[in-house]
Amino acid sequence: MLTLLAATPLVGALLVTLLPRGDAAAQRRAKYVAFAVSIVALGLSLGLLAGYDVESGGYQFTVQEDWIGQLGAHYALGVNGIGLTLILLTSILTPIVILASFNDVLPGRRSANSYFAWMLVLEGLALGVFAATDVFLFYVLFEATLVPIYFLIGSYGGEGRQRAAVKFFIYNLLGGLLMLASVVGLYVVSRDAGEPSYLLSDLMALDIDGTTEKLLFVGFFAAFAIKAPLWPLHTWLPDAAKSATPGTSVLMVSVIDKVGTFGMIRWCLEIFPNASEWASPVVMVLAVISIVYGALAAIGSDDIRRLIAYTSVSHFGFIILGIFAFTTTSTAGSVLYMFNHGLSTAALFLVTGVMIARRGSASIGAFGGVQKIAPVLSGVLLVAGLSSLSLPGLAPFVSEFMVLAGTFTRSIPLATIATLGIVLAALYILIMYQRTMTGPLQPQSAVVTDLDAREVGALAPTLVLIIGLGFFPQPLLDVINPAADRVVERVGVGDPPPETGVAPPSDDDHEGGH
Amino acid sequence: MTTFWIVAPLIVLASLGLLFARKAVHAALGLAVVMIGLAVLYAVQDAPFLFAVQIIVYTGAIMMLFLFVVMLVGVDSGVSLRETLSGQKVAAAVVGIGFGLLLVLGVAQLSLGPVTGLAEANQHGNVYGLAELMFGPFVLAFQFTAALLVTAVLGAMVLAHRERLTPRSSQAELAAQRLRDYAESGKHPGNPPTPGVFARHNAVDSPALLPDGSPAPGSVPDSLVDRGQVLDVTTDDVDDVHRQIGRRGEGEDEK
Amino acid sequence: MFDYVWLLVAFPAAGAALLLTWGKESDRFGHLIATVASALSFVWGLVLFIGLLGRDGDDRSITDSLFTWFSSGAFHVEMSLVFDPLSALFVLLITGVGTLIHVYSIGYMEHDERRRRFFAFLNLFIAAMLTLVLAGDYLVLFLGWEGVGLASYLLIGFWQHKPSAAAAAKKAFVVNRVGDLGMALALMLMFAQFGTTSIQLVNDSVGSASAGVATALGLLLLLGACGKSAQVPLQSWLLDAMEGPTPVSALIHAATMVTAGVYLVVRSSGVYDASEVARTAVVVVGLVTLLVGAYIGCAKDDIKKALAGSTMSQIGYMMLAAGLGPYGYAFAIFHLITHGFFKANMFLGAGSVMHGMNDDVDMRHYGALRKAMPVTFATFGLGYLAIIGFPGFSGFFSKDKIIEAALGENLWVGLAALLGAGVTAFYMTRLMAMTFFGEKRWRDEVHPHESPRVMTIPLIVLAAASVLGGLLLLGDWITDWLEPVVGHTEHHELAVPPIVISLIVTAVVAVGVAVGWFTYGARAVDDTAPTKVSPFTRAGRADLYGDAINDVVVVRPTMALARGLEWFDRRGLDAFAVGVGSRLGELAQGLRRSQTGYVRTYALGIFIGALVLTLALMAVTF
Amino acid sequence: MSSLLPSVDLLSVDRPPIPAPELDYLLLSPLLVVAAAALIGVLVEAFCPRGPRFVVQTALAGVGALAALVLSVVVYTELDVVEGAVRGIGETTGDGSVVIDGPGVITWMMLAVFGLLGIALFADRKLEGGLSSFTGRAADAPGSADEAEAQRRGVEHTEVFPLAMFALLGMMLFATSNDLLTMFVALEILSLPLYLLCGLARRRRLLSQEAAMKYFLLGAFSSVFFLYGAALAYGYAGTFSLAGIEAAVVGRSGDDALLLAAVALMAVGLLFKIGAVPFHAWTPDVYQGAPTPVTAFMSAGTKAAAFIALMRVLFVSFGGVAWDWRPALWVVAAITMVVGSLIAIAQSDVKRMLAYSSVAHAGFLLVGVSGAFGGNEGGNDITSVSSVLFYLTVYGLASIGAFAVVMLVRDAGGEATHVSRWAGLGRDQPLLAGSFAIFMLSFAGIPLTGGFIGKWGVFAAAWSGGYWPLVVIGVVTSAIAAFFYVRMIVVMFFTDAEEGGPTVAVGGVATTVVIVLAAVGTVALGVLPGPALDLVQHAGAFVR
Amino acid sequence: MNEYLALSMILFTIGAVGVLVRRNAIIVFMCVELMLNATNLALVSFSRQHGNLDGQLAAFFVMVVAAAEVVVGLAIIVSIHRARRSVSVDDAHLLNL
Repeated sequence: MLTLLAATPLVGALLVTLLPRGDAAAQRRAKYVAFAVSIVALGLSLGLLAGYDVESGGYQFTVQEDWIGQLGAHYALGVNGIGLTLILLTSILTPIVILASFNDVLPGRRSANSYFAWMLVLEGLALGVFAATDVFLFYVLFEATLVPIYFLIGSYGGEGRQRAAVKFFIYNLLGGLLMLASVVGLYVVSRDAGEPSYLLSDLMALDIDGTTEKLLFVGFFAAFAIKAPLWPLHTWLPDAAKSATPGTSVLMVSVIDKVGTFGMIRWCLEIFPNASEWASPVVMVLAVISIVYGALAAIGSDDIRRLIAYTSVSHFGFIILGIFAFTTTSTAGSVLYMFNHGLSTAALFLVTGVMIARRGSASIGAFGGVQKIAPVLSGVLLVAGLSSLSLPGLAPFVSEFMVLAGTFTRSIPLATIATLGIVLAALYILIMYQRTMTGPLQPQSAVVTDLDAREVGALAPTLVLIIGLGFFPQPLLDVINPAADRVVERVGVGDPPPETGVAPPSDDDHEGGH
Repeated sequence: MTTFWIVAPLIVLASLGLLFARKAVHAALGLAVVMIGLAVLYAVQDAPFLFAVQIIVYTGAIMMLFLFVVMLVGVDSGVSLRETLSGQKVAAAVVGIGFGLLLVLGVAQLSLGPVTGLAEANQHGNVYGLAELMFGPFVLAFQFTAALLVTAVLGAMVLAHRERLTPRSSQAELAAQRLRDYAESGKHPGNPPTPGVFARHNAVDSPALLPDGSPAPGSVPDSLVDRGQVLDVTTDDVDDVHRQIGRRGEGEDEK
Repeated sequence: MFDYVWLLVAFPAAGAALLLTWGKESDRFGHLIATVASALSFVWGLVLFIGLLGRDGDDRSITDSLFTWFSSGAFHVEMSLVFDPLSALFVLLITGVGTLIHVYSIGYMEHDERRRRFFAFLNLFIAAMLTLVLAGDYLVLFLGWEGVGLASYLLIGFWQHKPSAAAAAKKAFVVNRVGDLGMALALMLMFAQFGTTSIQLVNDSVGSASAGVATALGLLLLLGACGKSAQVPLQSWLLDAMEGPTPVSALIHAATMVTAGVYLVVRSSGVYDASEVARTAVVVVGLVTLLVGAYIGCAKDDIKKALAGSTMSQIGYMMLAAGLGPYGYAFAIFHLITHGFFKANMFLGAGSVMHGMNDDVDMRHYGALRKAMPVTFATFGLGYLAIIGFPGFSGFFSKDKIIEAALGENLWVGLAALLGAGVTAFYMTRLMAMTFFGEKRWRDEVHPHESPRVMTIPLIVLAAASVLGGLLLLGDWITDWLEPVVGHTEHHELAVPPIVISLIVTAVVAVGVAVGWFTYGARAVDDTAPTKVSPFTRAGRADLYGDAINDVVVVRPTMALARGLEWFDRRGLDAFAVGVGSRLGELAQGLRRSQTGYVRTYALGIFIGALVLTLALMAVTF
Repeated sequence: MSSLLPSVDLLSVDRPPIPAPELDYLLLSPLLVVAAAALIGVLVEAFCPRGPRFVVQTALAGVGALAALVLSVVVYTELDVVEGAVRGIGETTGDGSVVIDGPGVITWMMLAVFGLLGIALFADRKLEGGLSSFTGRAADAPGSADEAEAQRRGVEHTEVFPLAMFALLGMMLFATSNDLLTMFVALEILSLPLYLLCGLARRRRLLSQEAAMKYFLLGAFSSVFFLYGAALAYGYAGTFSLAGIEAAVVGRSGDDALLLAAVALMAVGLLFKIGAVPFHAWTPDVYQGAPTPVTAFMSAGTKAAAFIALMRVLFVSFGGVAWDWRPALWVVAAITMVVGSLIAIAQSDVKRMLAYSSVAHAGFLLVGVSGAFGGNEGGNDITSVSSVLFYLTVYGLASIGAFAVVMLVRDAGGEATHVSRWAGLGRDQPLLAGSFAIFMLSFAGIPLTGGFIGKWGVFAAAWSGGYWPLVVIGVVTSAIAAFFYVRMIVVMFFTDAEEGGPTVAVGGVATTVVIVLAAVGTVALGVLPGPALDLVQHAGAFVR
Repeated sequence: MNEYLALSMILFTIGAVGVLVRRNAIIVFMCVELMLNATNLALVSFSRQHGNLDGQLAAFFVMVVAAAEVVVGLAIIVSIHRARRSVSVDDAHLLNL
């Protein structure tokens, strides 16, 4: 099932590549095929969700085949609640991105076939990454995702794309290679303990010597921190986002960067619980710095795409903070945050992408009063923006609050500083909105026409999900909670009990009204 | 031992010639001295076969090859004496001295224990001993050395041998060509043959021969004609000349 | 019946959703849908209220848990609504005043092409506000809290083409967010401390926590309240918020939303009961705002800003009362309700005036409008009497009670409150005089006229409420009604009987009115504001430099920091990362030069390598 | 002084006959067949008319290499397990001078494949208008009328095929020599033909000759160091046999200084061949100047042979003093990686870039060697030997493939090796550029290419040996190194072609096949390396 | 015994230095030959030290190898001389950077 899911986009990519190229009709056909493939993948992952037994939790749909026996590498897939959430995110966002990217203007006379093929490749690899339960397989796919993004930025992006692509690649590769060192070390550790194996389950059973564990942890964490991205390793992101097409940015920030935070939970916490605990003070401080720094830098940005990138730095700070607070609430909140951030950032990138494409400039100053001529666009931007600033009632709020509340039980000062992020978030979103959408219509932004039906169609699902999950996040949380529980249990810090006990809210209270 | 102390300084001095001799020839001679000196030391060290080989192969063949090339490229071929790389000499000297000291002080001072001597190994004779090794443990090395030698030959061929692509034109052909050119474009056919052209001798008294083999008039100084000292040219001679230098020319003539 | 409390929220919410997603064809009747939705809510609220009346005093709190909002680990949040005496009052106030304002807006916004959206936002506001007051969990309250903030943002900035409106909207939101910081932290603290954010549970168990926790909670909640209720130091947004259409100012920035802070404090009575420090802080905040608002109200020529200053001041009273603890909670709510009536009335009246004056807000351009707009004048006059505390009018009772309680708590606090009453009388008199009395100072092109029926009827209804609001105090009904929720304790015995205090208050008010009248009513008013004024006036006009202080202390440093950081990120951090790369590149170029092309250099390299390698290996033995 | 009169010795009669050495011809058959192919090639050169000579030589060399491959496989299956301290397979022959063991035979296979691919590139005559990449007549002065005439007449040096086969022979022997003397001879056998081949480029002949001279002088220089080291080792142990030296080392029967000096000096010669810093300087010049097919063959083959020889010497003979030489090798590995990667960044010529890349890869390979990890009890571990073998395979494939692509990207002046000339290649020739990208990604060690598994292997070996800091240096350098591989992709795919950009010549079938094979191999070894890993692991340790 | 070794090392070093300082390719090459000879001396000496002929045989092989090397080397030098009319190693530095 998982194999089929991951293979679908990859096969689709091949198909799209092989389709005839050239004239507009051929390009259109390629787009439709790509979209159809991504819809099929979405269907499959919904099937996955339907088939997932929430009650029993744990890893399901597991597949395990020997791959490279000598290395202890397996072709092992499986999803738990966390992986499932991110798989859903990936397969929801891809069709949206493809649909939204239909009319992207590609530089030179590059063909749409490869553009969409790369997107599908990226989707396939991302699905694989989230499903991998073998470190080696994960690593391979993790690194392999660099290639499609590299091409998506470098080949199809805007100004400065080559530089940004190289920077992206080298930066992330550096992280990946540090992780490689740890992956290698893990092999040695596991081999010395008996048969080499990269299976998550086998690695969890290992008793790793303290220093070694820290060493290995650092390698993994470095890769994920760059990917996530965590301050001060984030500087590749604004450039990459600035030069990429909106669709690429969405896939990169909303999906692939999640691999970083996902990896922290799946690998750092699960395999190196002691080292994770050892590192958590530093990581949490860095995360808080990310939150505030990213928000401030976003406020100071003039380029809309850089701004969104910085907001993501800030949001990723929250996610990482939640993960390393080691409470069920914050961990589950972080996972939910990954999903929500994916949605809201996707909406932001896509809607600003439309603006930027029509205006031909990404500078905030190049807009003004757009609301007057493009009310729908402006409304979508506002909702997306509000979700980014975690307005209650929109999806990210719940997750952000869970993260903060969980963190608060761990460290009051850090949680307090992190909370500053919500004020700053209001600033960066509203300043951007104010300067682009409100005020008298600037003549130069009169070219920005309102969203057309296709664009609305692409964006509507994200908005519906953002609002829906704002009020009804519990179904998703039900999927996430058991996995989050297990992770926290694994780290072994445990949820701190309330300082002052209250009579535990009895069931009567909950169902009182009904 | 005495031999060593006599020969060794000579060797070192000669080898220094490689460093300081201005001319390649001098350096080569220095090297030759070194080699001969070494040959002596081989002999002293119970290596009569090597002694011989050193003299024959090294000094005899290899050094000759060197000298030959030195002559080929010109004894004085201009390698300027000005050092082009700054600091190269100093660096080389420093590193060299360091390296030499390291080896000599670090390695050569060690105690190797008593010298076993080659009496036993040479009991059936030095050459036999060597042969035993060469056709024993080192037979493969010995055999594959052939590859080395073939390679060397092949290399020399590739780099130095110039396969003729076109047959060499005979003088007759050249002359005919000249006249054809004259007929067609009026290009001056050049001076008439000087003495000795197409003749068996280069001496002034042998007249130049015309393409048909007859003596070219005026190719011998008049004074000699007057004295009757002109070499007689017979048809045989012409045939000889044809045979030697212009077979095809002759064929064409016949046509 | 009480299972359907959620319908209260659902009606306006559905209205908002409908109007926002429905296309242009709904432009014609969209406002009606919204009004009906609001009215339905009101009617349903009334029904529920009556149902509540029919219950015993101890049985008047109904919790309606809709669904689990989210639950993870120890954190469990129910989407629960609580209908109890306190929220019931608010429901009626909100839906009642709200519906009237909907009606009023039909006329007021008639010519606005985006009227449908305006009504959608109004409905959104009603829904959010109801969520706020009905919430059974602090987090749900926070949902409403932010919801009203959003509605406020949208409505202040409704005329987005005006940069000032857009800026004001943003400012309101951001300043509120600062308050939310406190709220959010309070919520986290609750979770960490009690493992729940249920209002009921937190307030029940806060007593058993340490005093520090209660104080911290109280102060954090107060910060939130300050933001929403425009209390010092987060007051600055309210005056700018007058950029919004006047009905908005009436509904949100006078009657309902801005009082949410008071509601929060009262709702968290358990917390404040447990912390003396927190209560004192509330009192101080209320007192300061009371005076600051009044001061500003005296200096403004913009009718809406003058009213806004007044609003701040009046909410200061409420906060003050709430800060008195069980002595004052009920009076805070009482004043809140009466204020809701008369201030909404006056704002709508101001709107009516503006409507007649081509949206001119400068009172110096008014004068003698009493004849041109008789209904407006009459209703406004009744509101005026209510706010200055003219005996018998609702404001008289509610303000009197607060001053009384304040005096009972602390003489100086009481005196300051008393002073505030005088100043209120002064600036309201000034406002009345400048607007309705004196010589007409209109511009020539302006032809003041009375507003249409659809606008005046709400005015009349609200005027009536302003007059009659005091009835709630009859037989201490309001304190008894609220007692199950907030408890009530009579304040300390005063040195003088209450009637004496009432007289003193009335006297002070009279002085205020007199000063106001003789300054502005009896004398001609310049139609342009005098520029040579005392520093005090100048300070008042500049909102006591609140914006300037914010600007210097917060805004500019933040923006500078933001720009600096952004610059640092590109030129510092990123340049460092890139710089490492380019340094490597330079290093590479340098190393590349080692490749000279001279074979002897290479040989030297080999020789050196040999030497070093040998040396290194042999060093092991030496 | 009696020995000065050898006649006395020669006359004595009571000498026992010298027994014929025992040679296992089956085990030696791959060597012999290559040697035979080379020698027959020489005869062909002498007796075959010019017309069919090129084809005959190509076929001969190809068949020779192919036969070597097949025979190597056969030999491999014949090897017996040797239980020692560590498991190995194989045996010695020729009185112990050659050892046919697992690693050695696998190297043979590898070399035979590289030889085949190299021969295929040698044989491409489509690129130069019906002529090979080699100069028609090396004896002609560059730019002379004679040269033009030779060019016009289509004269060619078909000697390159026997020379290549000799080089191949040398490499194969080098990898399986079991005594230092044989090793030295093998070193020279592999070097001399390469010196010659380097000087035979058809275009840019001055550069080519210069490359030959540099390679020759430095090669001779460094091989003397090796030889001197071997002499010192002999002085230490009294024997040239690797196993004999090992015994001496283990017994510490000599003087340490002598031993260590021997290790150091031998290392100089070997490190020179693999191109480790600071003995690397010849690499870029030679790689750039040599005819590209030669560069391709040499880069893959020499490195493979030299690495196996290096490890054989270090592990077999000097394993007992590993603690002494490992730190030094450690440092060399680190410097090699860093310097190679760094200078590569600054290159603007594709061939030079690939040369520095080969230096960097030597560093990565040395990481695997420095770990000197021979495996645990279990036996099925990734050891230094197996990881280096695997790495050499993937590096060699990618390297030959990359140089083959270089051959095809041409403009009027021959190969267009300046990086900027490659702009837009990906758009015009997606498959060609795609293959090159695969090679680059493999070099960079991106997963799903063989290069990744290779890197993983050497790092695993180093870490197993306890050298994790070296692994960290390795990965960081990999990131630096990735920069220029990635830059090639940028140039090819993301940059628009400049006016008059390079035209891609349609290479002969042979070159295309080489590129395809290399690309397929590179990907296959990345996706399913299992069988190959099995092979290299089964090879076990070196047999004495 | 040690003195032979020392002589060999001195010669070896002189040869190495010669490679570094001489610019005439032929002389450079002669220096390499000197180094080879130095090696041979060491081999022969060690041979006597250890009492086996391996060293001597090695020296013999070295001579053979040297002969082949000389042929190839001189051929290369000659061909370069033919192209450039120069045997200076410094003149050949077109390949750099």
